Amino acid sequence: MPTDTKRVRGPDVSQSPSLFVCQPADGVSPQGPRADGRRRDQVDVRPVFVRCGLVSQAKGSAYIEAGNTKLMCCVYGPRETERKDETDMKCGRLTTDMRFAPFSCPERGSWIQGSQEKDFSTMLQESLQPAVCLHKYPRSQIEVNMMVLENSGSVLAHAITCASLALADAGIEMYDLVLGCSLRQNGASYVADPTSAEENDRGPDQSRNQGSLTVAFLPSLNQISGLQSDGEMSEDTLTAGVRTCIEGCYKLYPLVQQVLSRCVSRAACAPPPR
Amino acid sequence: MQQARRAGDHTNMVFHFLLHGHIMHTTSWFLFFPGEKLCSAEDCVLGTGVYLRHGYIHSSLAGYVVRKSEGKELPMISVVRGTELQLLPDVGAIVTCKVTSINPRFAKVHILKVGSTSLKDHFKGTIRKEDVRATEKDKVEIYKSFRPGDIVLAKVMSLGNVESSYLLTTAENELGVVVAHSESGAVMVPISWSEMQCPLTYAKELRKVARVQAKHLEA
Amino acid sequence: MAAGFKTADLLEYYRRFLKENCRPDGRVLLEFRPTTLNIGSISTADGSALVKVGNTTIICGIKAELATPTVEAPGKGYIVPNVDLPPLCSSRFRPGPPGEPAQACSQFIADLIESSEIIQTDDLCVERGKLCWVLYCDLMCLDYDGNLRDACVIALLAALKNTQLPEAVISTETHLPVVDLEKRHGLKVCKHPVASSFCIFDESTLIVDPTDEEENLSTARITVVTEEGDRLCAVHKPGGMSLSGQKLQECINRATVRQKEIQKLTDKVLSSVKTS
Amino acid sequence: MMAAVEVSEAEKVYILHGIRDDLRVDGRGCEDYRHMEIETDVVSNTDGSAKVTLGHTVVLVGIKTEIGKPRPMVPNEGYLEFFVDCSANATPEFEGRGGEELGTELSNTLYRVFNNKHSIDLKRLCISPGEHCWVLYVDVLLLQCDGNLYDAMSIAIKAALFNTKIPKVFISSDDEGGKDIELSDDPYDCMRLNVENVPCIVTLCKVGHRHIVDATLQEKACSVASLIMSVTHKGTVTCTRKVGGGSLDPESIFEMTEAGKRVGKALHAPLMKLLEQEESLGKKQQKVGFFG
Amino acid sequence: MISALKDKVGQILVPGDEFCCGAEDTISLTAHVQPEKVVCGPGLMRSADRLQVCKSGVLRHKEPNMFWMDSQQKRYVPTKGDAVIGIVTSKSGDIFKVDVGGSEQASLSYLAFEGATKRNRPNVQVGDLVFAHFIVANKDMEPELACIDGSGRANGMGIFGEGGLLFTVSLGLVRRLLAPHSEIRSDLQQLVPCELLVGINGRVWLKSSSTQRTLIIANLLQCCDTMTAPQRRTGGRSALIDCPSQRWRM
Amino acid sequence: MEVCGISNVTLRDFSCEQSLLSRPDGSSSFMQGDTSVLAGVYGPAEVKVSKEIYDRATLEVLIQPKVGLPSVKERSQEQNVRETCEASLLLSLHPRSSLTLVLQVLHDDGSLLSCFLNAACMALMDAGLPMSCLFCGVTCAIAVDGEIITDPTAAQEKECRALLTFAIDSKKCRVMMSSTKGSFSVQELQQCIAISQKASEKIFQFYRDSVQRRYSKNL
Repeated sequence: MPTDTKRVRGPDVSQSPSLFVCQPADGVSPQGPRADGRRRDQVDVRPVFVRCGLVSQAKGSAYIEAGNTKLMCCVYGPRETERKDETDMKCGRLTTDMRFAPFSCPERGSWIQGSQEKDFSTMLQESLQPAVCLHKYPRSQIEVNMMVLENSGSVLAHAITCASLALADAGIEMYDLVLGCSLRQNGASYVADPTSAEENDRGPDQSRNQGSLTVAFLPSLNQISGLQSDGEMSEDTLTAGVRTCIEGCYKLYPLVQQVLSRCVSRAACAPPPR
Repeated sequence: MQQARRAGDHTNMVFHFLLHGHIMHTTSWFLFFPGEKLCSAEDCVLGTGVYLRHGYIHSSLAGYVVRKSEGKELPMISVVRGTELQLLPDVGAIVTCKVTSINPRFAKVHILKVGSTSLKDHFKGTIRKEDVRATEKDKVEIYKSFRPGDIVLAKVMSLGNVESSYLLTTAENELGVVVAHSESGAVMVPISWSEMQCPLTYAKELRKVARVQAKHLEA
Repeated sequence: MAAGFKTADLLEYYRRFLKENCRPDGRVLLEFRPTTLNIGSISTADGSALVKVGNTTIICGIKAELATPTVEAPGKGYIVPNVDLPPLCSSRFRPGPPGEPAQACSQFIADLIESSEIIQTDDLCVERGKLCWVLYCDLMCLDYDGNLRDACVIALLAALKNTQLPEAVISTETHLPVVDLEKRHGLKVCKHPVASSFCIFDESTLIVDPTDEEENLSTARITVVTEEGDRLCAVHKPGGMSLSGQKLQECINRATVRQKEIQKLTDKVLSSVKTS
Repeated sequence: MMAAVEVSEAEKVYILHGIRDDLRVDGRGCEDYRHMEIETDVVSNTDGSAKVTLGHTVVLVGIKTEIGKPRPMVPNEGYLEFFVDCSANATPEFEGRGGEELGTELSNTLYRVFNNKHSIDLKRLCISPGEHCWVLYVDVLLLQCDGNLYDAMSIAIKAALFNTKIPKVFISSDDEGGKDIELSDDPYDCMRLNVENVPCIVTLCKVGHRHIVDATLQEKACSVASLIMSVTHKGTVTCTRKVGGGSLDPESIFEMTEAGKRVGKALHAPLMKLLEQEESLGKKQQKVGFFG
Repeated sequence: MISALKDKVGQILVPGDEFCCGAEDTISLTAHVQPEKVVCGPGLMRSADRLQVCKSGVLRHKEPNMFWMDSQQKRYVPTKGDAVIGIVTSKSGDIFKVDVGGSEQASLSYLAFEGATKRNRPNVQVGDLVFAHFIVANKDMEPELACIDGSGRANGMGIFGEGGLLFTVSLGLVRRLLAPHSEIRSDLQQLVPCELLVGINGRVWLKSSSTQRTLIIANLLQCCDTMTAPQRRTGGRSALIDCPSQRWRM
Repeated sequence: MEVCGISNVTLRDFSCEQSLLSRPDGSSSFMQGDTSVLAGVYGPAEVKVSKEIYDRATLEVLIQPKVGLPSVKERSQEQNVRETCEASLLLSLHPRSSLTLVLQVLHDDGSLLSCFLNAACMALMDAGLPMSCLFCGVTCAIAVDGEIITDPTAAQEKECRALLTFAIDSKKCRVMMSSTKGSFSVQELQQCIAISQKASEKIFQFYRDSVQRRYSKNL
């Protein structure tokens, strides 16, 4: 790999101290209550803290905190698309850029965007695009920038919710809000809104029903705008999982509305004169 | 039955009342979120911040509902944010722009404001020679109309095509240069529709001057 | 003269305020924006801090890793500071590798760590010539409204003071490092440098803690870093309009006061984190 | 993002109406694949390779095996690396960044498809835990693009993995306690992979109110969204992903996953049969072609 | 101020050097009955009551009160009225784009040729050399060229360049070549007959009886900046004598 | 060797050549003792649309180290040199054009940043770019015993307690740029500035002599 000349460089090789830990940490037990006291096989999502409009420079912004997962999203634009083609004359573009801060995960990450971050960016884009009225923004692009400050599981799901709030805060016209929910299946049981420990738990080897699922959902239109799963799941489990995630999204909806209404009724957005 | 939500009232139970437009003529301000149904398409015509889906009008913004009825026609329903949010220059909009470069054929500008809304990101625009003024179009000289740095009021003619930028025109009395600096750096005073004067050196410079209107005095 | 005039001639707009010894955001010339500090909010980092100076927001996360010391300095560890200005923080920055502002600020922080000797790099050595700590200090801007440097220095200091290093030794049997993540100890932070940035308008007007807009309109920028005991550890002026000795003294005087304020703030927040 | 064709409104209506009546432009039913050809052992300097032709879509997969260091978190397993090259020859849209972006998107999906314990027995790829393991570099080259890249790619990967021969290795300890790795000289003395559990991808395109498999580019242009599913021979799903700019209602997602499972499951048996046939033929050919 | 300036004529000045219009000027009014209006040429700038040097070089003076800095510079900056050699780089609509070595390409209307009308367009191809003068040159505007003078005559301007050589020299040398009684030019004419076209933008086009001769003269001219007049003469003569055509044929 | 105290400032032997490169529009080589820097200036030339500024020229500074690629350290030096040049150049006289200054390190034996500044100033002058004033760079090292050494060598830099580099303008002799390393007292700072101002007089005289030499044939 070529050396990074645009950053202050440290030693060529350094290793995470967790590789040298004397005894490995206990795995997550697949039965019994979850480490944070939530229930299994229930749509028991973490309490969420959300704020809109924190970033002065952005057109719209949102910050979401679910357990220790912390995400910040800023929306810029619509601004003129740099390289235009014919479709841009009819329809705007939605670009997404999702990054993990180097200190956001247990292992220090690189500054350079990895393929995982690109993958998340693409999935975020695919989940948001169906909800944005892009035909209202010809010749221009709307930029969604997402920063993961701390990854404690279900990052993509919360990123979707966070981004749609930032878009709404920016006053970008949308067909609906987009809410995200994740689930981790482990054998016969599942956990909703998994933490990173639960996500990485690989469970007993023989289990054939083990995987992760993230759904992006448009609550008013009852449409799924994003679906992504990996691992191994039977088709029934998958279907049941999608239904559970939709339920999880509905649980989030009142809170999201509450945050948005607070943001709309802020001083800067006083009701229009009658 | 005033069960509707007011700003800051967050109960979710009133959803179903909102499906029918009949409670929205009250004087309260109702908050709506993107995707929420406002009313049937038979009850209202579409304004801004709304869209039509399967015969119903839905909100596309987080904002307040405004219904305007004029005469006997159906009222127009819109969802608006408190502050006017004009995000893009539309055809017909009056824009404030800054001239960035000129040549004998056109002037290039940056669009700074649409109506009274400042744009965070600048869009590029072009004022072609033939669109500078309405009369004697073939005698127009760009150099005698604009200079880089001038602040110009213009109207959006079209969105242009793939290669070009927004096409703008100043071919109206109210449009043209509103702020210009002289060679010595002072803000010049308009003295006619085609001339401005430096208050320091009294040198006159040629411009396509906008007729000063009360509402633009601020600009 | 409303918002319209502001778009037309921003500099003139500012001049009218400065003439009255105040600024468009209501501050007087040598007044800082409200500064708030939050320490230890990122649990995946070994030390972290979030600083807001007005709108400008910086988050600093410190991750400690193990490495071999250099041959030239076998008894020292590494401190690797990097500043990132992601596109998230302002529309001015595009995705991709860091641009000049971010790189220059990274170098400024790296120089500062060296100049002021905030941490004795000897303290980071686990075993001479074999094993030492690397402190990756990643500073990320979340909202860019000017005066990046002051905010970065506050965030860095607070995060370093918050850092808890796990216990590490080289095992006598396997000759491999052994780490106990449960047993941790803090870093010895010896100095407390604080940066104060200023802008000069039209050769003569000096303002402190400039916003993004003020930085862009000004003719020169200067950052003074002071420590306890009125010592200076950086006078950084990248160029721009020249500065008289008298103005420079004004900057130093203001910076000395600021150093005391920020040190007090950091200590207060740190002790509140410890007690809670 | 994906290579697209311009389809007029009239054509769209025609295609939509056809699909409504289970009749596609080329005469297929909604769940039928186009004609498919599979060839293995097509690239000489790889350890396994396959070429799949699906309608006009042509995909070439080459697998190289190399000895590497196991990942620190899983010291007793080898691993797979995917790289998808969107050749500009396949379609002009792949030129420049467009191809690069699609390439990363496709390879990222492949990582997800194989992100489970059963697709490939990664433990067999381990040579000595924590020190050496086999790394399988799966290189996918899109030669021609006429829709349904995912499905063609996954079948080609399965075929190439089937075809892959990993040399046998012997570990010997030298006097100082160090370890030496020796590769077997005999080209026939090699390890083969069990590809039984390797999934195939089925892409379901929602067109109008129905969904179709193996969509051509024209058909894809009429669709707002697709669902990608990778399905094993037992019918388990290892990866799903919604792609495209539109949304789907939950009920149609459930219909699509059901159809995907059915179609995907049915793909495996004929594929394995074909590969085994090809293998027995291939050996004869090889004897003729090389030194005999 | 004028006297202060005159004291410095022929001397080296550097940016930042200033001349103050102090009380001295009012006194000079009594001495001379003339309006004290200094005309600033290139390299000098007026700011408020001061005259400021902004380029390094030698201060020159022309009666009655014109001053400028004679500086050696390579990059050409278009000035109205300058006659330059340009290369046609593209045609777009009614204009040609011409590279003159400045920061921006100049435009040249197809009507700005002698005898050109909308029907009768001049025959100009991309890559052609053109000798033209600036009718618009201003920092705010795109520079504009014309191949006709005020009365519509070509006056030596237009497309040219069959079989000659185009090369670049310093702007200082060009000015010396174009000076009314240029020594270099007369030296050159004595040495060898040739066609010489000099653009003030530092481009020189040359044509002589043979390619060798053309090359020698071109090299000689390019070296002129660093040679004194006697060096130039002897150098030129020996080069032309040393390199007769036979030697090349051998 | 070097003497402290304001009365007498010692610099190493300086030498400079202008116009030594044929391709750039202006060039210089500058030597301070064994430290040597080569500078080339290009422009005013065509500017990339993305970097175009409507009312002034865009200046780019590129520093090439002796070996390897430029790193973050060079980027920070580039910023220092660029902003110093921007303050002395009259950039508004060449709007919408680009200026590029390339600085190549030939040998580093201390006081490199000041050598960059000096080489830059000579090259800008050589290119004939309009400037409001000249500037020069002076490096001061404060030794462990408090002695102030001007124009230190690399060895002296290594041993010193603090290292301060200033750019001084020729008009008012004030500080245009300041870059410091190490910690020092306010008094030491002021002493260093005073010494640098004193040294700048010498350097500006050296500049003038160099230009004189260059134009000797034209006098």
